[in-house]
Amino acid sequence: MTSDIITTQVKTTAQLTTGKIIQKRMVLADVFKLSIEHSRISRISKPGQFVNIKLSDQLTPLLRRPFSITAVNAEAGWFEILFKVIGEGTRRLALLEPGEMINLIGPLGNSFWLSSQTKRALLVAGGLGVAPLAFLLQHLYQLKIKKTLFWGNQTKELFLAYPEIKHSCLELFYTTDDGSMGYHGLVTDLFAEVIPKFEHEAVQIFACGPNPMLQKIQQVATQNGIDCQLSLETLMGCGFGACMGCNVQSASGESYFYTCSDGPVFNAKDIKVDG
Amino acid sequence: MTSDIITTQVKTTAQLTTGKIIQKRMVLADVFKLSIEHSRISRISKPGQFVNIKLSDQLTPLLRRPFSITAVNAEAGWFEILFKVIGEGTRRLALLEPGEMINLIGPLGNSFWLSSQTKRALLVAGGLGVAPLAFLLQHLYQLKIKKTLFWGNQTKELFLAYPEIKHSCLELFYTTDDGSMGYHGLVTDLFAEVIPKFEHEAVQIFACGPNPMLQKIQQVATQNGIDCQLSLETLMGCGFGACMGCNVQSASGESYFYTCSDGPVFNAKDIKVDG
Amino acid sequence: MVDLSVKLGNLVLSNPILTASGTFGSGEEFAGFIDLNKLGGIVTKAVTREPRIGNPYPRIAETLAGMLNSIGLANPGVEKFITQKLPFLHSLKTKVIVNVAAKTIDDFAHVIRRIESSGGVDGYELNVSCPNVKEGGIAFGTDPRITGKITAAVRKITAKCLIVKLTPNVTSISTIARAAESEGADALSVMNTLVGMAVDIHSRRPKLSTITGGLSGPAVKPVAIARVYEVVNAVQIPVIGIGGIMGLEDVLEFLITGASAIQVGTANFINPAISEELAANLENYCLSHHIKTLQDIIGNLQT
Amino acid sequence: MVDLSVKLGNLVLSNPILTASGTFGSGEEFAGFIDLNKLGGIVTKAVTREPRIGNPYPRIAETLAGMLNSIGLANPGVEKFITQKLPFLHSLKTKVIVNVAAKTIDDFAHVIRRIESSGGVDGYELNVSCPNVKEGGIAFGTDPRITGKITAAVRKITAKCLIVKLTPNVTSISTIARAAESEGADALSVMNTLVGMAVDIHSRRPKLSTITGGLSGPAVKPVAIARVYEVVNAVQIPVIGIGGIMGLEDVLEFLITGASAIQVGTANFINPAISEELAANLENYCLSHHIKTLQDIIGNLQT
Ligand SMILES: Cc1cc2nc3c(=O)[nH]c(=O)nc-3n(C[C@H](O)[C@H](O)[C@H](O)COP(=O)(O)OP(=O)(O)OC[C@H]3O[C@@H](n4cnc5c(N)ncnc54)[C@H](O)[C@@H]3O)c2cc1C
Ligand SMILES: Cc1cc2nc3c(=O)[nH]c(=O)nc-3n(C[C@H](O)[C@H](O)[C@H](O)COP(=O)(O)OP(=O)(O)OC[C@H]3O[C@@H](n4cnc5c(N)ncnc54)[C@H](O)[C@@H]3O)c2cc1C
Ligand SMILES: Cc1cc2nc3c(=O)[nH]c(=O)nc-3n(C[C@H](O)[C@H](O)[C@H](O)COP(=O)(O)O)c2cc1C
Ligand SMILES: Cc1cc2nc3c(=O)[nH]c(=O)nc-3n(C[C@H](O)[C@H](O)[C@H](O)COP(=O)(O)O)c2cc1C
Ligand code: FES
Ligand code: FES
Repeated sequence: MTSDIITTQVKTTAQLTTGKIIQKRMVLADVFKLSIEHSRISRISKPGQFVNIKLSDQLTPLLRRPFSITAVNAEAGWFEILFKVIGEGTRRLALLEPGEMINLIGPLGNSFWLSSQTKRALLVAGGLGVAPLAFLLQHLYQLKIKKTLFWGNQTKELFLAYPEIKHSCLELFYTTDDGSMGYHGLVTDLFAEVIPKFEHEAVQIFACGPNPMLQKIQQVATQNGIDCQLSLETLMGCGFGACMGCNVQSASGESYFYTCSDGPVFNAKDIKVDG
Repeated sequence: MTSDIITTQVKTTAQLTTGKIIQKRMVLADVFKLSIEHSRISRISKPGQFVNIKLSDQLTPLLRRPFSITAVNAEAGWFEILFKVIGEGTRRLALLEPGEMINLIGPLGNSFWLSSQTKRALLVAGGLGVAPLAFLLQHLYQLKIKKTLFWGNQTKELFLAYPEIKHSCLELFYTTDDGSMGYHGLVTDLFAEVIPKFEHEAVQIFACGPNPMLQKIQQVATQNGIDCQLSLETLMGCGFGACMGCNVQSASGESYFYTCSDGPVFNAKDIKVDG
Repeated sequence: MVDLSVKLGNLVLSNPILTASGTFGSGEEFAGFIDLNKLGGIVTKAVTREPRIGNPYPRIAETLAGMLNSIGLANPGVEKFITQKLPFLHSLKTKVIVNVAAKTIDDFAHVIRRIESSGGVDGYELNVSCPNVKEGGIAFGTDPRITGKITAAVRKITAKCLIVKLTPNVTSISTIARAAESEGADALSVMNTLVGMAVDIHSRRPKLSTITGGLSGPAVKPVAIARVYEVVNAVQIPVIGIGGIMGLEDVLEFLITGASAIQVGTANFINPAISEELAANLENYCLSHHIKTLQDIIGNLQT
Repeated sequence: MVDLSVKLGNLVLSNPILTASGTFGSGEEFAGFIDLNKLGGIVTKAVTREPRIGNPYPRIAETLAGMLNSIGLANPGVEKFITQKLPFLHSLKTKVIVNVAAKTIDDFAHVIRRIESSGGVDGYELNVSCPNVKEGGIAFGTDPRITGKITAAVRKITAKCLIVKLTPNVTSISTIARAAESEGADALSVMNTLVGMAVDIHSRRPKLSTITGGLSGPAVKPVAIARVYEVVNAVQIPVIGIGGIMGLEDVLEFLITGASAIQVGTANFINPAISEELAANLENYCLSHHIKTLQDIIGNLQT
């Protein structure tokens, strides 16, 4: 049911709403997965979209924090986010327990989109950038499109602690900066090495991770003439197009796109990724 | 052991410290009693003194909140505060649970003091102003000084929910604004009515409550030439004499005392109570 | 029934809740969250003569109980505003005030003339005070003479409600306020953002690409209240209070201090339904407090 | 070993952590909480020529992430300061800076002359910027000419470290800063409090007896950082950063922005041990980051 829509890029109407946390999993000391009950969001969200969460009824932290939807269960009416504690907002988010309600706006942003020619999806994830790609994998599975995931991390810890990814992807390449598992080096290096092996007309690249990684992927994609979509992360003041704080340079550098309303998924050839 | 010191007014060295909440009692929907483990404070505190509590590790609320010590158990090493939820700080305080630590400075301020002539102490409390007086009752009991408490409230609720007071004072007059229990009217009215019955040289008045009440008590005491001590509440920026935000007019109006360092207990004839 | 209406010059707002420029897009962004017609009015993002892409990323940063921004007046320019945004704004029943920014007096006049000749709107707010445009915006608003000149020039062009938005980054806001009043402003918006800055201690880089930016949000409310108090006591025309409004209590605080209306800014980002909620909450407050008209609140400070 | 010492003119501080005037009494109030000699220095509560009882209650109010005060320079006057406070201050090994406030140039000079002839202290901070004294304090600090005059007059009297404390409530703080510098100030303190106000919506009364007061605390930090940045780029003499410092990260933010030292204000009320903690934390930070001298941090902003 959900699987057909991904073939065109979607934008949905966001709702200001609340959802109940129904499950919480500590993946690593600083990585958590929350399952949030919300029938509408679980039903209409597409891979690439995100929710913008208000972390407390206090005025500090002030702004919402955006998180990609990493999985949905439309039948059971919940969706999941996977996040890393990096500051005060995520620290508070990690303190929430099942049963508590969270205030959120979503689904926000556009989604990845699939060309009808595509026979194989190449997914490249850096660290927690795997979050939206995991949701994409869920869709690709239903669409029966072949998929290869390149997932880079600093160490092996997250790979081991998050087997969900392995289970949703048959062809999976790990890379670690410290060589503790898989390819020793950057995920972009491995990707550049293996990309010549694929039939370029029939593949699409989907990448999410830190900007330097995305820049490299963008390069590789351009050099090889492969259709490539990048899911960006920028600071966000609102998440729905009002603050203009999430600007991303257009390829020409002469105008800006906005991550929350024009993205977060961009065609790699449309944008200039900041270093 | 503790009972002799009250005969002279004390000031103790305050400590920046933490204490563990060991018991919490919801007295009314918006009134709570917390028992806090702290051997030094329970040991050296005198009636009238207070602790200044930091309500969270957050920057909002920013300042500490002062609370009178309402009881101590020096042997067991804990003391108690009794408080009403009136704003964000007390709301947070009410959310704390046994086992949690609170950051506090104490004991702060001076104490009530007793004249050796005194045969009977007349205590006048308005609402939660009973908190420091309850601690004073504890001392007077040990000193075997007769005591009469006048306790005014808007309704009977707190009287019924807080029998601790009844148990520590044989002669007790209740007043309620709505007449639901005891004398129907203001505690100051009842007090003015009965004060002629006491032998003025042998009594001392100790009062704590809202300023209009203290003003009236101050008047009655002056008219009857009775020694009278008032425990004041003002806003406090620090609690230990640094911010100068807790000023109280001297009787002449020409200078200020500071509630935290010169008080909170003042000789009624030294100060002018704000309306 | 409560009468929440307030007047800014000849402009009657059904209630005193407006949205602050730059925090509410052109209103359309919020149409999915609230009924725009429940607001007293909408103040648009600044419109300039030419399109502006604004400043490089990063141009927002969160601070404690506030945020910094240096968007840099990004907007499509007045011509695209007229073709792309105005039709939607014309379809609304709520009052529409266009915030106008410019580098020269001529450009202020041009933008307003173009909008006037395209059907007009209910009022104009002159942004002489944006701290994020280097070319002169800030200089304008810190100089009473130039503020007066701009006001006078625009006053000749439009009979619509003319509002001048003041910067707090001055020694004497009342001097600027009086200059705008005497040249014909119908109302004054107080205040724009405070100049602020934040540094990431790990990278040792400023958190904004422009180094400094404008501070908004609840952290600035006490400054805004003080500025409103100063201006209200300096001029006869109505003042619109702006700065850190997050809830009904803040609205009341501004009204009591003397503001005739208020604008909600940063709060829109956190709760896109806040403006409609505030209008409803204000009505409920008046009902439950038996207040029949806002005149019983506005300026009713007990000093 | 880390060298945390910094120089303000000829005055060498063992570390850059000072306490802000009016938030640290005369130091004695904190002697039970910390070892005062671990601080870079103490700045006393303002001393005036005559005793001042200050403003009526209420003269503090909490705001979101900040506080307002209008203490009104309550102090026993210079003579009692000399007899009652100076002996204790003289007994300390830490550097002592006396904050001086006055209504006339003569009074500034008088206070400093009296202290100089009573054994002196390590430096003076001229409070030309207190927003809570009606008679002129604020006017002084908003006028570069008067600020310059006061500085020049005091410079003649003392060779000790002379610091001028600037108000942020001006259009151009750099103009005032340059005036103080050119008349011989050794350093500049940036900043005093922002004018602010709060109203109790139930009683409809201002929360301060003086209606407006000075805003301090973490809410003002972004404004303070921006002011420090502006002043650092306008003068050659060292700048002491003040405003909203609550922890080590804040200290580093000011140092990176270019402050040579910092003062902790409001935070002393909440954590009376903060100043000593910050000195220790800064040392640990430098050790763990292999920073040998603060010159590697001060002004090292990556723009
Ligand atoms: C569309 C989108 C989807 C996202 N999805 C996820 C997700 O699925 N899982 C996840 O863990 N995180 C995700 N993020 C990032 C997440 O929003 C941030 O980690 C979070 O906002 C940090 O909040 P905090 O209060 O903990 O940290 P803060 O205290 O706000 O920030 C800590 C530091 O990180 C920097 N920072 C914070 N957010 C960003 C950002 N987005 N880009 C660059 N620098 C930043 C800050 O400037 C600061 O230096 C997403 C971001 C976006 C824009
Ligand atoms: C020496 C001393 C002893 C105290 N002992 C007790 C006690 O034993 N039990 C108890 O319940 N309370 C006591 N208080 C009062 C208590 O400190 C306040 O209720 C508390 O600070 C309120 O904090 P909040 O954050 O909940 O309210 P806030 O949000 O800070 O304040 C809510 C409203 O109450 C006003 N207010 C707050 N505190 C005071 C005050 N002290 N005087 C006048 N107006 C005030 C505020 O201005 C505001 O209008 C004492 C105060 C002092 C000075
Ligand atoms: C992201 C952002 C963009 C803004 N853009 C404008 C603008 O274009 N024109 C203007 O006059 N004010 C602009 N402002 C200032 C607001 O209108 C308002 O004056 C300020 O934010 C204070 O209100 P607040 O604290 O409620 O946000 C902007 C504010 C923010 C936060
Ligand atoms: C209660 C209080 C009293 C103050 N008194 C003085 C003073 O006497 N002289 C002075 O120069 N600054 C005075 N200040 C300003 C502080 O020294 C400091 O500049 C300001 O509070 C900002 O720093 P903070 O945010 O760390 O508090 C006072 C501040 C407070 C909060
Ligand atoms: S986050 Fe506000 S416009 Fe994109
Ligand atoms: S509360 Fe700070 S001096 Fe009394």
